[in-house]
Amino acid sequence: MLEFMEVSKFYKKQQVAVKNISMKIKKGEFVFLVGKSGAGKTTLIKLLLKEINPTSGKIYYDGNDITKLKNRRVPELRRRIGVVFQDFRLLPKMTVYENIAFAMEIVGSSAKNIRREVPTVLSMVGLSSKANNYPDELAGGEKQRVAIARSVINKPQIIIADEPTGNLDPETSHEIMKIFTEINKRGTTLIMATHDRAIVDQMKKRVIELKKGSIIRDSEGGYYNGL
Amino acid sequence: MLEFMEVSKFYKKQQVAVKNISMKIKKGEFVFLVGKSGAGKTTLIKLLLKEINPTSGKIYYDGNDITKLKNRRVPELRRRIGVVFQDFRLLPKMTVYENIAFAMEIVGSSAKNIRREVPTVLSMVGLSSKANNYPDELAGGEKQRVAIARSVINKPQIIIADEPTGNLDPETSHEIMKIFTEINKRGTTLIMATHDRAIVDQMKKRVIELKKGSIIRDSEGGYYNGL
Amino acid sequence: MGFKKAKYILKQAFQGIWRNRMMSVASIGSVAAVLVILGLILLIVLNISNITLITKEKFDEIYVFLEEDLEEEVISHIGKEIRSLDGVFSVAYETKEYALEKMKEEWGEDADLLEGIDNNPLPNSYIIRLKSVDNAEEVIVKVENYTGVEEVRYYKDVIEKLVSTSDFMRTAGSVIIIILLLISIFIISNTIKLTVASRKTEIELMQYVGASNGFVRGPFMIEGLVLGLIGSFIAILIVLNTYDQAAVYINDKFSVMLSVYIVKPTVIVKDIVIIFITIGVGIGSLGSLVSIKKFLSI
Amino acid sequence: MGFKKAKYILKQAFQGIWRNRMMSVASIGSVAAVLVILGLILLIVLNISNITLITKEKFDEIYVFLEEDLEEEVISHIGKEIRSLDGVFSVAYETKEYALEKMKEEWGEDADLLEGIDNNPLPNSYIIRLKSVDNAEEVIVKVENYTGVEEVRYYKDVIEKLVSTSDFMRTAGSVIIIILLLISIFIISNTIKLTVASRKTEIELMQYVGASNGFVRGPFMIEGLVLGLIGSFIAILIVLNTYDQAAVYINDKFSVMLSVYIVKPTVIVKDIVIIFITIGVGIGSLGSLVSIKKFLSI
Ligand SMILES: Nc1ncnc2c1ncn2[C@@H]1O[C@H](COP(=O)(O)OP(=O)(O)OP(=O)(O)O)[C@@H](O)[C@H]1O
Ligand SMILES: Nc1ncnc2c1ncn2[C@@H]1O[C@H](COP(=O)(O)OP(=O)(O)OP(=O)(O)O)[C@@H](O)[C@H]1O
Ligand SMILES: [Mg+2]
Ligand SMILES: [Mg+2]
Repeated sequence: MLEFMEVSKFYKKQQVAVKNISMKIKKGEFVFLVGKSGAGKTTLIKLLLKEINPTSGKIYYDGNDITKLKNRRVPELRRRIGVVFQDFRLLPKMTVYENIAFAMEIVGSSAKNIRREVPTVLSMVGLSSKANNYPDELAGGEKQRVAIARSVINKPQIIIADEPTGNLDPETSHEIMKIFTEINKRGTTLIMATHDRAIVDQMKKRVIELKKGSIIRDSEGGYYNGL
Repeated sequence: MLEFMEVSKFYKKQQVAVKNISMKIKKGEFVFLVGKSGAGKTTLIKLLLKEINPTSGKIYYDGNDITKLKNRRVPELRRRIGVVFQDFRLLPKMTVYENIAFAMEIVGSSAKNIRREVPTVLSMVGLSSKANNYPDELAGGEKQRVAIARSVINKPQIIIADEPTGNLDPETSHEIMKIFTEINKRGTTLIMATHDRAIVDQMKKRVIELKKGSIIRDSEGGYYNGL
Repeated sequence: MGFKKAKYILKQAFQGIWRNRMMSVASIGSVAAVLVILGLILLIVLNISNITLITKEKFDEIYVFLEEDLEEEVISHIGKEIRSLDGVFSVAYETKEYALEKMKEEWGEDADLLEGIDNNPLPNSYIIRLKSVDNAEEVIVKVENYTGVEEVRYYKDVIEKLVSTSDFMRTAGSVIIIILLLISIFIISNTIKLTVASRKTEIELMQYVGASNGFVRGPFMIEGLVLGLIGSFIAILIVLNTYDQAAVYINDKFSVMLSVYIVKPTVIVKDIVIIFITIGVGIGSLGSLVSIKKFLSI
Repeated sequence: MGFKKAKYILKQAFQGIWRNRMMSVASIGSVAAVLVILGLILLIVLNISNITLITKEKFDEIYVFLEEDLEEEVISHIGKEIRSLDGVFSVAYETKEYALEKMKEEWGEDADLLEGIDNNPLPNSYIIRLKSVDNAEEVIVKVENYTGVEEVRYYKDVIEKLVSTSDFMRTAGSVIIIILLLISIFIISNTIKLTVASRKTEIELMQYVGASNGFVRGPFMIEGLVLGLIGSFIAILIVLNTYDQAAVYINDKFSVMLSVYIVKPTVIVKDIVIIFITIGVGIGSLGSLVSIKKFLSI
């Protein structure tokens, strides 16, 4: 359902972010993106969301080249993908509840659905008591869980999680991974960029490793550090 | 040099952040703060920087109660402490170089010193090539390393690092820990809030564990998970 | 656009205003302030034009001096002729005796001079008021040719002076109002731009999560509209109230001396309301839309 | 404050302006726009006052009519007496012959009426100009009592009307200018407030890292000052240029008709520059300081 074809992205000053990436991800897969800081994981995700456009190459999503997608159709694309951003990207002027409700509002969910779903997903990530807090009033790990809750609320076809456990203790990380695994089992494709060796090694899923913008490994049931 | 005496902090709506914390940290110590997400680690750090004031209790820094510190003396306090904030807090309109230079400018360093020190510390965290990038143009781990570089640049008496490896791959984390250990050996007190079990377990330093705002463990040479 | 989306956009707009209270108050204040200036100047220009106009009208009479010893019939015939002319608004007859009386009155203390005159040297005359000064030339030429008309006098100098003054006032006034209008629009859209720019991050975040342009733009447009509306409303209240009181005060204290009354507040209410609301709402919502466009990267 | 800190603050200020270009341009634009309005209105008020003043002066003469057949000596004695009075600006002597000539001239076509008069009924007279209208009463009372003075005439009505008109103009003008000034200050400080508010996060971040209040405030104050300065500079250029051209145009086209010239541009340059710079710089820097205070949590 997702295919990168010789995708490269250079920033000004000739900075290489990703170089000549080709990969296919099938529906329902669970893929870890690993690699050192600055290897290009977030860049790949931004390309997929059309937050940036590749310098060259094509990216197919469900058969359509999203690099050719018209600007006004971009929101549609984004709404079909649930994303946990590395920097959370919560709306600072909205409460936890409103942040998640917002994600439902933009896809046109009914008020009734919103009132039912938001509390459910909040309790799933253990934040029921923080529903009325603003992002500024949350601990780092709590913000991260709000972002996770928001990414799953619309039951998207793909969930992309960029370092979703960077601010979480091992125990909470484990809880979150259980949620992701559950969702993945129901057919949702999951792409997760992470530095958490314990999680990757334990899950034994497909691992794509980047180095300086290129794929240097793509192993099914792989570990964080090659093998 | 640092003492918390029965410090509590409640946010509005009766939310307990930390409760009845008493602890002493001596000059030159290396202390890990651990605990689940929302346990109160960042709150402790904010209290120490007088970003927030405790609901009750006293905090002594070098013998002075900082809860009684006059507002206009707060900057002095902060300049004596190097901090890696959990959310980095880089100035978005300044480049990497300028962000670090700024920290030196506010303590009154000479232009000559700034020109010498900034590149040194940037190469130490492996970001020489990103000196002229703006924070928006950095990978998550790169931002974190800028924050780390900024925290050490003024050779403060205390360095407080809130989750400084949350966005770093194990290898880079290891590098950073080496830097911190080195700095600590030269007499700088180090307080680090972290979820990184591998690091805590390997360093065998003092570990203070928080749970729901209270200290539930304070063990010298401890591990992430009790023992 | 469905009802649900409309409801959402309205909700968001009002939340946006509330969440950015400080900004909202500052924008509303600036919008109101600019419109107050515009309004005050508008009223001043209006009144100056009005005063000039009234003064002009006072002088705007054509004197038709008749030959001496005309038959009553001829005199009234001339009157009828004049009355039937195009552009004539009214015609009044003035006997030579009445004219002398008036002259004596006008001269006041200098009237002694007239005492020495035995024969009233003044003629009988018709006094014509025109519908418009533009008709003067035409009427004069015709009337001059009537038999029995000795001379036609028209205070051409004064009238021309007054006409040119009033033309000047009208031109200058319009120029000033147009300049002010443009500046007001500029300031208001600048204010809205500043208000929107301060929320750049918010706008970007919304887009990252997949909010369509309409979803982002809608609330901002309504916000701008509401800010503009409130601002113009405040301006309307201030301007009309100030003018009301100023009108009473000025008419009270100065009208006798200026021998002219200022334009009645009730006359201008509708125009002020329409102008202010149009500018406030128009610039508020359009300004938002244009400003936000910059941040709509997609 | 050391030289290093001053240098740093200046550098930061200019970087701040550059980094927030869009904002800076918007603020400068608004400051300039507001001052342009203020300036234009100021000039208009100034000119209207001026015209009223000039007109008033034209009428502001006291006529002292002398008795008939006075000795030359007595006449010149009276002249000296008058000259020596407090508040008298100038005195001119006018013979009865000259007065009649003048009268004939003024009456123009009506002068026929005067033909019938054989004896010149007009008196010799002194025409007094006062330093100020306030002295009129006093001077008149004194002069009336001189032997040889038949009558003292003063166009009290006209003068009073003109004085009250000019008082009114001055009052109204001052009120309008003060209102405009306040509104300008309000808008400019609002603009600066919006500019500062949009950088709340930046200010907080600086404080978190330990920047002292001076370090945060300094650059912002200078920024506000510079924005205000540039804004007022632009406004000065626009206003003076516009006025220069308008002056030429109006004097060209209308002065003959209005029989009054508008105030020379050179006369007002200094005042405009001082007023604008004061407001721009003052509100710019103070506005920044006040606005930023809200965000200086420590
Ligand atoms: N807007 C930009 N302009 C210039 N360079 C950029 C920009 N965004 C990213 N980069 C660079 O591209 C490279 C890849 O960044 P990316 O964010 O993809 O890394 P990453 O793998 O996500 O790293 P991390 O694990 O630290 O988040 C980095 O070196 C980064 O500095
Ligand atoms: N401004 C605030 N208003 C209300 N509650 C707050 C505020 N700031 C923090 N809290 C709450 O206080 C508790 C402690 O937060 P803190 O940031 O100290 O946690 P933490 O230990 O740093 O967690 P993490 O590991 O996730 O960063 C959390 O439950 C948080 O929601
Ligand atoms: Mg990344
Ligand atoms: Mg924390």
